[in-house]
Amino acid sequence: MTEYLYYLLLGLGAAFCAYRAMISKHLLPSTLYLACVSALASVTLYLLGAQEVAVIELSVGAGLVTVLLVYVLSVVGDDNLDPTSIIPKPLAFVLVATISILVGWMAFPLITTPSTSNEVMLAQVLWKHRALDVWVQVALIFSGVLGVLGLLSEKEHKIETQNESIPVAAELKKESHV
Amino acid sequence: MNFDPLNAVLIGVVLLLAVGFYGLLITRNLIKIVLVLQVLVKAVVIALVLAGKDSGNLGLGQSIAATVIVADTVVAVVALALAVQVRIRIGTLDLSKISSLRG
Amino acid sequence: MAAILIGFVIGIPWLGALILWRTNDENPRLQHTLAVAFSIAAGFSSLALIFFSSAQTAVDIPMGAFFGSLTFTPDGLAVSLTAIACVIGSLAVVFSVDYMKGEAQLSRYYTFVLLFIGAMAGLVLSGSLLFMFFFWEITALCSYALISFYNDDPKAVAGGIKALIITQVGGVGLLAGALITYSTLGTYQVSDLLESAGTIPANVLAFIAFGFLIAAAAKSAQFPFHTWLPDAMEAPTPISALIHAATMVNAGVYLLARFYPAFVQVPGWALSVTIVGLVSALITAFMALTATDLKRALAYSTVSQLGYMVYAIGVGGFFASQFHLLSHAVFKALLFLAAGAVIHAAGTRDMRRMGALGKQMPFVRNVFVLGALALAGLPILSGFWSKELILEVGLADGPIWAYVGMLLGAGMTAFYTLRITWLVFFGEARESLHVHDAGFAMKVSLGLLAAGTLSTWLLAGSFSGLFHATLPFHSIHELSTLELTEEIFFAPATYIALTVVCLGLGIFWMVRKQAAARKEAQFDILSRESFGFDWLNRQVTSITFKFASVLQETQTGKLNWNVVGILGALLVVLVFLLWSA
Amino acid sequence: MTLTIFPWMIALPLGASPLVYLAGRLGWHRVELNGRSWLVRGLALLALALTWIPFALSWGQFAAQGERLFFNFETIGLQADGLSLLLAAVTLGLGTVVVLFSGPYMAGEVGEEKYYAMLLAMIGLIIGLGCANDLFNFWMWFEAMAVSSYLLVAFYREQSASLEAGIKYLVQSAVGSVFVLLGVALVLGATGTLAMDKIRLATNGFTSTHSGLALAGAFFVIGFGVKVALVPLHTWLPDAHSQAPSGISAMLSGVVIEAGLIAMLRALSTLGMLSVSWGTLLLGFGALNMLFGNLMALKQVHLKRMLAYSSLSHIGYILLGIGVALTSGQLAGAQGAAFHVFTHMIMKGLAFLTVGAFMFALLYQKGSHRSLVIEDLAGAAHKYPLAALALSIALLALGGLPPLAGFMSKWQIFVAGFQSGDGWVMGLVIFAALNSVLSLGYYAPVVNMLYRQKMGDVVQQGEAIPMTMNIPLAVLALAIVAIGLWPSIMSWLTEPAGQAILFIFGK
Repeated sequence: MTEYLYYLLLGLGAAFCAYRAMISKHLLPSTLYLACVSALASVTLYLLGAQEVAVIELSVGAGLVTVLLVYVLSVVGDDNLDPTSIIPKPLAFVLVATISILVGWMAFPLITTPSTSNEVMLAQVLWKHRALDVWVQVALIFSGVLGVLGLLSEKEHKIETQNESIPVAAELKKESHV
Repeated sequence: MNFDPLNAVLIGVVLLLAVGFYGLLITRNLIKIVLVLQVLVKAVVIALVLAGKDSGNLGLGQSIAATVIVADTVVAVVALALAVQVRIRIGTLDLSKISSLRG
Repeated sequence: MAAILIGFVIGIPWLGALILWRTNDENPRLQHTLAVAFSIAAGFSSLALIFFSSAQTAVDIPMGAFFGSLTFTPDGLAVSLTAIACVIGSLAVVFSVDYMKGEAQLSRYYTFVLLFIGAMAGLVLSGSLLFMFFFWEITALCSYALISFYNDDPKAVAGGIKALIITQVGGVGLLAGALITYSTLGTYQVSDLLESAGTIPANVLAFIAFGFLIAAAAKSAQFPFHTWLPDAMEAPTPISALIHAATMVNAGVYLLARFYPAFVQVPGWALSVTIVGLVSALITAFMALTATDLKRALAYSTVSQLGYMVYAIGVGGFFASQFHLLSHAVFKALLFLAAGAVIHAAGTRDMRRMGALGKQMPFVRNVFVLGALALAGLPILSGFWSKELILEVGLADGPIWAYVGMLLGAGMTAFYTLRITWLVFFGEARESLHVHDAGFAMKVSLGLLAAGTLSTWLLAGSFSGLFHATLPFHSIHELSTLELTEEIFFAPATYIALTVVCLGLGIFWMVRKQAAARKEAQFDILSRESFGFDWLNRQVTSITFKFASVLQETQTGKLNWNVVGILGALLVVLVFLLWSA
Repeated sequence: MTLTIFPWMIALPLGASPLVYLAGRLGWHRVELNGRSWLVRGLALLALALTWIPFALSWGQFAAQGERLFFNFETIGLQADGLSLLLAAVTLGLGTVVVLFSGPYMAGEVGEEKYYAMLLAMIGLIIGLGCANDLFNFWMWFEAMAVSSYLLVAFYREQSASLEAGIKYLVQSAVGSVFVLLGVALVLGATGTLAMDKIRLATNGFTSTHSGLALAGAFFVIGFGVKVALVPLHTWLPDAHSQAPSGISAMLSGVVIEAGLIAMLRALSTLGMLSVSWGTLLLGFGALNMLFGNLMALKQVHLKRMLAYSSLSHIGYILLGIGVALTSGQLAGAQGAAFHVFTHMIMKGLAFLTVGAFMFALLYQKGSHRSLVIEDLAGAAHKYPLAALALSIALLALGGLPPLAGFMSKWQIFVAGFQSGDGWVMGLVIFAALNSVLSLGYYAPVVNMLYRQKMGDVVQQGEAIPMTMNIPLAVLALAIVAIGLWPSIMSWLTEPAGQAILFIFGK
């Protein structure tokens, strides 16, 4: 029962932080709230018995990503955010609420009392059993690095930048052929 | 009501997902969209570990959760690089202004 | 031997198409020569094929699972239509030598003409429904490409797309019919369908039958799909003669005739065919009464005459229908080509600006008059025999109201035929058009067609013999030409029809003075608009486009809305799963 | 005991990818720009040419053995069945053509070496995706493939439209991948394993509908559906496909969305007894895709955008075939869908590449990077007879006119629909056929425009299309005609693929 409450509080806390991150008017507090979400998530993971993942989450999720975000903010600057959303908020709320309820309702029966875990070392699963994942991950990281290099490298393409906006199909007159 | 602790974790996951999706719908800032995607990834990571634990395969759950964290960080980095380019070239991060392609 | 000849009638034009596509437009002489050579070779092969006709499958190439076999059967129906396609095709090509002189992009023109001739032969010879559909669509493609040949002209482009879309919509009927056949019988073979039609459940057979009827109506420009043919007149005139008068539009009639023995047992089918034929024949005859565009008037008359053939099938006159198809192909090709010569010389298609052209182009006038008399159904030209035969069958086996309608149509045919001839060649000149008579190549093909108009009816006996020998499912009686003429000569229907025809001619003769000067009335506008069917076509198009415009709004380009799409779809899927569980 | 050779299909392009990149970056500074171009594209082409060898060998092995090939790598391994080989063939085929085509197209672009490196990586990853045999591993390939395509979509990063398309593509793909992972978590939670064969065994034990697995299936449909561009998850597709470099548009449209579809099928197939529901669902999406894609394409003036929307409708036909296969167990449906995947690759690949060739000749050489509108092509046939013919063939084939490939593959799908004997499905087939007719309403005007007798200004000022671009176009165009005239020429590839679809769904 107390364990239940712990988890519930952690979940609520994470969701609350996520919400704050989302509605905050400036990007820096958002980033910090995201770090909080990450921290709370890693506590949850720790309590679930996934100590190694908790560490990774804390270092990568809360650490690395926050640093990255802060760095990006320093590059792009803090836009003053217009709070009105494009989507009517009630629509967004109803849509998300309905889906959450349905998903929760369908997923809940899955939870059974866990059978005793046969403890396997993470390292062994990751590096031995699932070595292929690691290899694909290497390819993924390579692609990601190339992607970032391609997007941020200093050199300019030979074509000059064209600031003309692409004409929108609807605005161009099209003689109807039929 | 079943007070299995894992149920509470599931509630947490669903809540995080809900907030994340809500965020995707109402956020207009590109950087924040990336940020919200990270929230969703956190929910997924917890869900994977939870699934591993629930089925008695915590090692498996942990292993794939760790992989997901790394993979999605790469995606976030690429997304941020794109966002930086968008800010430089289009001059805004406001999604309602990044909509020249329509119709 | 039959297999080789079948290879020739399809292969020679297609090879020619391939070669002509590679020729350079800088050298039109070579292009004309090649096109004429290939089409004439195909024409002779098709004539030779007649002597090797049989009910047996001559070519059988397995195409693998789900595609059946590619088979060709040179039976009487097939070889006669192949001969029409190839011979009239080669005459149209010969005519084009003069008509298309100096036009740009001749390689494209001849490529598609030759592709069409081969495809048309393939369509009628094919013994497999899949490949019948295959060739069916190629003919539609060629027709589209040639209607839009002058594609700097938006009217030609629009006409081409209209023809393509309408015939394709009809083609769906053939597709469905072929697929149902395959899924019930496990084969695409035409002969299997004819043989085991009785074993197919009645409602399934009805689907096939009506599917084919839709396809046939669309291809033959029958009611309610008749709107595309007049707009197809933007094509170069030899194309109108070949594709839109003599061959492709007959494919629908061919389809109905081919499967008549299988479908006649479907309740209501024969009656529907009769009605489609009747309505088409009558409304387009009405439209032809007031048309002012020479080619459109002829196009209306084509639809009307096709209506006669469809009607004939509906009342059970298989032979009458095919006989009329043969004579109509010849005299309508003649009329179109002669009209082409006039248009080529006068530079306009508007009959109100012509008049008294006969003095300046006597040869064209003579052959046109010959064709017109055949169309009106005056003895002893080919059109007379076949039309009388249709009306006779209609009186004997069909419902009487349909017969009366068709009789009325015969009167109107006489009326508008005389009107066209009068407005173009006789009366007084309304504008001083300086025209010259047809060129040599034109005269050759016109002369041959005129000879055909005078003489094809003599073939009636061998025609019926051919059918009798090679169409096991149609039960055709063999009649010699003499017996046939006797039969028509002594039938009372003949005299009724002739009276009506003379009445039609007489009425026009009385009003001929007003014919050219008449002011446009409400009726003219209505008939030019196909009595509302053109409006209907336009409505369908504009509704489609409006719907598309509304849908375009959904592509907002805003990421948030895109995510709404994802979540919305998830919601729908979840609801579906919960509902179906 | 035979040597397992098929993993080399994956390893070769993936291994060559960093080599190509390094060759372009390091130690070659002295070489002039053009020389570097030749080096990277030559290396890329060599790598792909070499990859055909393991493909051919593993095909032979597969055909001889008559069942799946396995390659065990610790506990998770790879497998190759008909579907994997179909995907490999499609990817390698189009990939080779695209690399050949891209030579002049991308020559001298900044980041050219990245382009080829990413393209090779993407090819390897897609083939790997087809061979994955473990649900999570499968996601890894999928995500890696997505990551490798982000840069390619936003390759022209000076252009705001490219960036916009790239960011939309990225975010929507990421949302999709979150759903896939949630599905993986649910399957793991329910069965305790991730190996697909074991999951299948476990789920067959569930007698009644299992709500968690149904939810997992819904997540798979939506998650992979974003990549497949099911309407209404498609919104990224017209942007990404029209803004990417033309070779990439061809890859995205001809291969990547089909890879997503195959991924979706593999994931769904593990969920056991629900296949009828999935079939119905896919039929519904198929109908929506056909109509929506066609109507949207009808109003487009930009050629690439029009082609992108036409991809939506073609995915609809493929879904129709698969839906029929899943609801009624028709081999014709599965095989027809596989066939259409193949023919769509050729047709859409050719269409995008030809448009690319025109953009290259008419715009890029003039220094303009605007997108090509239909009007620009007025009378192009006079100056570019081969390219104009190729584009006409591609478009008419997409419209389903014989004697071209698209007709035959659609026909096979339609056969399946009618063989199922279900009235609704037959109605859907008729609907699909009518949609084909509707699609001619936008393909035909383009063909008309190409053959205009008067040349437009843009065409008159255009440069020549280089031979290395024309050759791939001619090859693809010939393939379209050949398959249209002799459809069973491809059944060695499509039949095992169709059987594999039925097999994984236990039909």
